[in-house]
Amino acid sequence: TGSLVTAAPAAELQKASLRLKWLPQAQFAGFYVAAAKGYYKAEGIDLTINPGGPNLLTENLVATGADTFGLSGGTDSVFAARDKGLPIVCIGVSHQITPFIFVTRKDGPVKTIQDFKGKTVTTWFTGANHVLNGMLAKEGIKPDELKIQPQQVSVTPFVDGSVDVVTATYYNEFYTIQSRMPKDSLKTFVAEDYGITFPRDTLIVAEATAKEKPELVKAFLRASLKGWKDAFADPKGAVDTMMATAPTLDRAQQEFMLTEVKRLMTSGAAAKNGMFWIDADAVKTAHDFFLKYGVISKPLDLAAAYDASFIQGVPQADRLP
Amino acid sequence: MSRAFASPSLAVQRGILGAVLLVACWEGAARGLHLPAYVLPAVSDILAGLWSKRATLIDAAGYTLLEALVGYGLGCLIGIGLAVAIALVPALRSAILPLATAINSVPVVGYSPLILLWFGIGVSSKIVMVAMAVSFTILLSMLAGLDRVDRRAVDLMKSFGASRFGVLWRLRLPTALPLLLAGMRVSTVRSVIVAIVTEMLGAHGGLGWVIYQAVLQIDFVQVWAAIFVASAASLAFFGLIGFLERKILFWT
Amino acid sequence: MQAARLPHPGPATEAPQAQPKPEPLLELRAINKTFGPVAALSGLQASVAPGEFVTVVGPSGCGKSTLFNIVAGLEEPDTGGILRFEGKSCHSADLLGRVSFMPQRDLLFPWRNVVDNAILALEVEGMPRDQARAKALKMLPEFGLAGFEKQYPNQLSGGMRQRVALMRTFLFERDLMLLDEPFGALDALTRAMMQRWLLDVWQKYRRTILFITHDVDEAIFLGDRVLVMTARPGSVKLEQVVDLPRPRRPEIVTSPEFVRLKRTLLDAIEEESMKSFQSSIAQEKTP
Amino acid sequence: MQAARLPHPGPATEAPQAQPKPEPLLELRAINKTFGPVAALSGLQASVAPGEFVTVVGPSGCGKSTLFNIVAGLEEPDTGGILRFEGKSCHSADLLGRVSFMPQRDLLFPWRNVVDNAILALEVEGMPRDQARAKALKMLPEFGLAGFEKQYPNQLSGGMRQRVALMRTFLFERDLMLLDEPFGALDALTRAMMQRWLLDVWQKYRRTILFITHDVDEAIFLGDRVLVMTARPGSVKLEQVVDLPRPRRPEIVTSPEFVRLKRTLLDAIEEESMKSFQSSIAQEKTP
Amino acid sequence: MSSPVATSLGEAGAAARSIAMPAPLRKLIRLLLGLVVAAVIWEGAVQLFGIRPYYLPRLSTILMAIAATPRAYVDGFLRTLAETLIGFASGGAFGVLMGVVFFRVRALREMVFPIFVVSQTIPVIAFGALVVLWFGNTLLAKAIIAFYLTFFPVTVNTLLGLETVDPKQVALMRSFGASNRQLLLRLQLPTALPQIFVALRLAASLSLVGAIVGEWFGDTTGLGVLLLQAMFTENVVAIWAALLAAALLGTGFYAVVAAVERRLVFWNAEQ
Ligand SMILES: Nc1ncnc2c1ncn2[C@@H]1O[C@H](COP(=O)(O)OP(=O)(O)OP(=O)(O)O)[C@@H](O)[C@H]1O
Ligand SMILES: Nc1ncnc2c1ncn2[C@@H]1O[C@H](COP(=O)(O)OP(=O)(O)OP(=O)(O)O)[C@@H](O)[C@H]1O
Ligand SMILES: Cc1ncc(C[n+]2csc(CCO)c2C)c(N)n1
Ligand SMILES: [Mg+2]
Ligand SMILES: [Mg+2]
Repeated sequence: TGSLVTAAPAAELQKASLRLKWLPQAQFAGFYVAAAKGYYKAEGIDLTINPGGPNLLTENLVATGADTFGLSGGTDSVFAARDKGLPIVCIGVSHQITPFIFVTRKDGPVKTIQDFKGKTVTTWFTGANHVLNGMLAKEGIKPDELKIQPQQVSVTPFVDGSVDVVTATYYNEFYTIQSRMPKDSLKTFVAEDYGITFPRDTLIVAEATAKEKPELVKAFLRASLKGWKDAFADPKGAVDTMMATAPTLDRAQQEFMLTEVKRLMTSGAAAKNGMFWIDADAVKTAHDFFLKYGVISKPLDLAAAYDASFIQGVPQADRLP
Repeated sequence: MSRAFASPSLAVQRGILGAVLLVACWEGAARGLHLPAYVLPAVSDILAGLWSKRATLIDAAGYTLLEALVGYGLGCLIGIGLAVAIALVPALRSAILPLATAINSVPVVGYSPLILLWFGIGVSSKIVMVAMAVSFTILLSMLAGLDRVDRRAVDLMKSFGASRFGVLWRLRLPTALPLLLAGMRVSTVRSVIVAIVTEMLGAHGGLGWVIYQAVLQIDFVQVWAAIFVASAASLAFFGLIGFLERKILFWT
Repeated sequence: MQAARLPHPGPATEAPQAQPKPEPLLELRAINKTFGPVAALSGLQASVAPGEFVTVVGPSGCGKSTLFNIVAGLEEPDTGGILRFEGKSCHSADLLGRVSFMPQRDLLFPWRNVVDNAILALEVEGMPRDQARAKALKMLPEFGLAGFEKQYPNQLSGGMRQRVALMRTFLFERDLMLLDEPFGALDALTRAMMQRWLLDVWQKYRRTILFITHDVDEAIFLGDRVLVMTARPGSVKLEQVVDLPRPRRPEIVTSPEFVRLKRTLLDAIEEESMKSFQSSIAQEKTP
Repeated sequence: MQAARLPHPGPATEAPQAQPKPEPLLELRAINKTFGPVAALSGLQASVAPGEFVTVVGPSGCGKSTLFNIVAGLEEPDTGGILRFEGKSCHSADLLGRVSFMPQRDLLFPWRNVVDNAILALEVEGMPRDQARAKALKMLPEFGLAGFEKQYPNQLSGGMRQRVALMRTFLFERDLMLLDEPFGALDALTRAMMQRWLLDVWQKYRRTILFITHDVDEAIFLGDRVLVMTARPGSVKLEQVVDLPRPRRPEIVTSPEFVRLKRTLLDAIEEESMKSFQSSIAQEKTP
Repeated sequence: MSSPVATSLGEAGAAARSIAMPAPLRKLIRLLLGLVVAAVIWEGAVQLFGIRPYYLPRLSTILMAIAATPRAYVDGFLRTLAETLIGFASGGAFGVLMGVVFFRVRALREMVFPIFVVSQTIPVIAFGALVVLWFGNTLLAKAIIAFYLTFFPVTVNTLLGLETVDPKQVALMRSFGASNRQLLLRLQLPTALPQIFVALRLAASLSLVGAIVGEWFGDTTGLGVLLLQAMFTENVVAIWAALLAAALLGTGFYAVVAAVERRLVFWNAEQ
């Protein structure tokens, strides 16, 4: 990562790492752009970006101090971690609205969510299942009325027709499905249409970091925001940065992903308050929702779990894309 | 004589002592250093967790063992079948063996993406993966066993007028048995591990699935409980084949 | 003394000695065998009468085992030679299954007990197991193996293993038996026991035997005739009739006639073995 | 003829025969050795004079190797017996490294070539490799191994392997050499060559040799004296002085004196071997 | 191998062989020929049977994908190779060491060996996250996983090999007055070497497994990363590309270990 901006004196650089929730892709473009352009260095941070993986848990790595910052699963995993006593704090929320949608074929038997009954629905048991359960509950459908199965890596079972409803992220699986099926042959079910919002991709730090190094946290947020702003301002350049990091990625897909991610990151409360904004209402709704569905065992101290002071400390102008 | 008589029980005592020491150190470290569960849970907590989740864990172990056993059986059949085919039709050797070695040089986990894409995340992909891993080991050990036969013994059989099949049945197969069974014993643990690894990449159930879910739910006590169960299941499978091996190979 | 614990195979009869030979059972003429560049046998000539006990000695590597392999049907000689069995000219392969062959080592199968090792050839022939076993069980006492039928080879001494291998060969009832150094792996004393015992069994069953050995004492003690082979490429250098009376007592080895025969044979062998020893030293560098 | 390709170790001198013995090099008295319930040696008595070639015969399992292990320092005899070496009473362990020992099989290390196998003992003693190799290279021709120094054991014939093993034993220069059936694994003809060659080398180096064999011909051909051991528990049954002139020619084995000695020894051995053979048959059922 | 005293026939044989071509070159040519045939069959079969690229892409497509981003594959190859080598070397060394220690100290062996056995029934992937937790996102963490997979077979085979030492050879060495150290270095380890190499060949494959699986725990470069990336983006061509690279690494490393074995354990191969 070459730096375009003259960095602060090397001696003052503070080592830190960011653990992502997944492998490098445009979903995380802003961080890579910030690193590539030396924004972290300019803030005095020597940042290493560590990818995630299928069997890694960002919350755990941040809680134990193995990593300084984490882009973790989402509000659900932050609550779950707090519930289990992991000393982490959320300092920002990336995807302001639910990134998952439930996809079916237009000409198929599923016209409304009521038609899910008796059908085969696949979903990830890593968070998306809660959204599905919430949507079904809103419609008065019990989960055992349909066949809910773990969703595999591949969307082929859906494309082949052996699955009626498949879960997708806007930015990833939805792209794959669209590239393998005729245009306009798909119908989607969106969580927000059923009154559910499920913010995902949360930035977290350990409680100790939040308490002892608030400046570091703020500096990290400032640099990251700059990176994201640049990424959205110059999507081509951002995708270039990603392709340099992971050259085997599919460029067209990364460009699509960045567009979608921009929408997710700037929707909802972020439209007004800027990126990584922590929307207390959305968090509270999510909390009540998880409590109701047993994802967490007891009510949590929301103020301790979500510390909006850091993101609020960044001037609003710097937060807006 | 007297030493040989005394040592088995002593060996067992030492084995138990070793296990006790390990558990004590583990427990001591976890409790003494107040390690949180997400770093290393105490053994007592793991056992308690194992007990409280026993129904789920036994179900999962059954699921995994089913995949492992079916894959193992299939793998053994394929491996033995190919080896016997090569023994009967030597021309097949130069066709099958290089291909088998080349395929075998890639770690089985490397194939998991393809196998998952081809066979889905159900039971069948695990069975295929296990069968693949097992069949290569079996093929190679069985071939080594079949080739180990004494040429003079083959001549002896031929001088009795035995056919190629007669030589195979009465001489080559029994000669190959020790190596085959050794390969089968080693493959037991591998079959369970491969099943679990594949489950962790996507499954409907099984210990690997439990471990994967438990990691995401930050339930490390359950992760370790599942590991304990997996280890016990592997050992039991290993012990079973080892027992059969000793029964069958009475002459060694 | 000789029968102290060994079985006695019935009243010993006098062996026929140097009678005018009837139609030979086996006849070899101008047999050659080359392995690539190596000529193992060259112009070998020999014949064996029915009921005869012929011993073969010769330097290491002179082609004795090759000769046996040809007669056992395992190896085809080079074209041009003549191979006659029971009066009929034939190919080597025709003899597969028609000659009972005992290789240099006992080659017992460790997963078969004494009886099942003994009946191996019968099983291959297609005889039902029960019948074969019954047949073998009756023979056990004669081979000094009574009560050992359920033992496995690893529970037997070297001498007993050789007896099981011999029993396997005897049960494969063919007119000609080929024994390739059957006692080579035994220590000298056990070996002496086995020699005496073999003579007893042979005199009872009266099979024709062709017997390879390295030990001149053994060749004389057992044979009606001793064939001395030349160094490689092997052919018959000397045919020595052994005109010692039968049954032969162990003391015979120090009798003057025995010593005289031994001298003759040793001289012939010495000549050949020096040849092969020298060439082997020269060749050992290219193993 | 005997030296045709074999090296000739200088002018052969006449061996001292049955002289009034000087102070013995090795003396054993009332040696017992039991392994748990098995008594291997019982009341064994023997002595060996410097420069003497003593051969030992006896039934299998009578304790010959056990005797050697005691003298080589590898096995302590039961208390009570007397073990004297070079006139001084000592424990078995004191003899470790003081006696050169050649076990039954050649035990060459397959990863070492001829020279490096030969210098093994010197290396263990701490001699620098180069020096040891130079020393061994000078000895090669005498052992019929000239030009073979870089060969590995699997490239050698059985006879050559034995010569390398013997060279290793000779290079470990100790007053007493123990050879445990060094030619047991060789075929009879190679064996005869090796015997003659060993006599030549021995007469040049004049070491004291204690030599185990199963072969009575070999025991007489080589030894100044033959010890016949009893069946287990082993002790010395008969000490037979061999009053044959040296150097001994191969023809000697058919000479009347040789045959007379052989008869005497065979009778003694026969008696013992029948004992051990019977007890072994009785025991084989409980391996 | 060539002989100064060869018979004329022997020389003729040797001459015939040398006219044909030196053995290694002949082997290489046969190998290349085999590869070409396999490639043609692959390419042809996909075209002929119209196999959907989703199940099996054409070989040429895969090779072109590699050629499009060669750096990614070269970097991944080198990184995985480094992890494999470190894991193999450390696992091999530790395995031999433990084999010797267990051989020497029976009590320790009886105490620890069963634990080693049990440890090998634990799938690495189950505690890969812990390794990252304890050792971070480092080369070391991957190497440790490779190490964990490799040391055990080496220990077992070292022990087996040491136990096959002929007690008569030990007696011989001791009769020369050899110390324990001399006994180990001059007799016991060389005797065990063939058996150790059987395990090392296995370890060559296992260390690669360890490196690849280790990379599934949040690494940035390596063939395992490429494989995972491809798997989760459903990029079948990229999966095959990573597989081919892994196959090259696996076969190559295995061949090197086998070649070293042939060189060091020459006395076993020539039987
Ligand atoms: N299949 C074969 N291929 C090549 N050469 C062979 C083959 N069989 C035997 N020979 C060679 O033929 C020669 C004779 O071998 P053979 O085994 O018949 O000797 P032998 O007299 O039985 O020796 P020994 O007394 O050592 O058993 C030897 O030089 C041997 O190397
Ligand atoms: N370490 C031991 N433990 C138990 N028994 C032993 C041991 N060493 C030897 N024996 C027994 O002591 C007896 C004598 O054995 P030894 O090896 O000395 O006989 P041997 O005369 O050399 O026999 P062979 O001629 O077969 O080599 C045998 O019965 C043997 O089983
Ligand atoms: C086994 C497994 N299956 C599905 C997902 C979910 N997932 C796959 S790619 C992707 C987009 C990147 O965030 C998401 C959410 C997972 N993480 N692990
Ligand atoms: Mg032979
Ligand atoms: Mg002995």
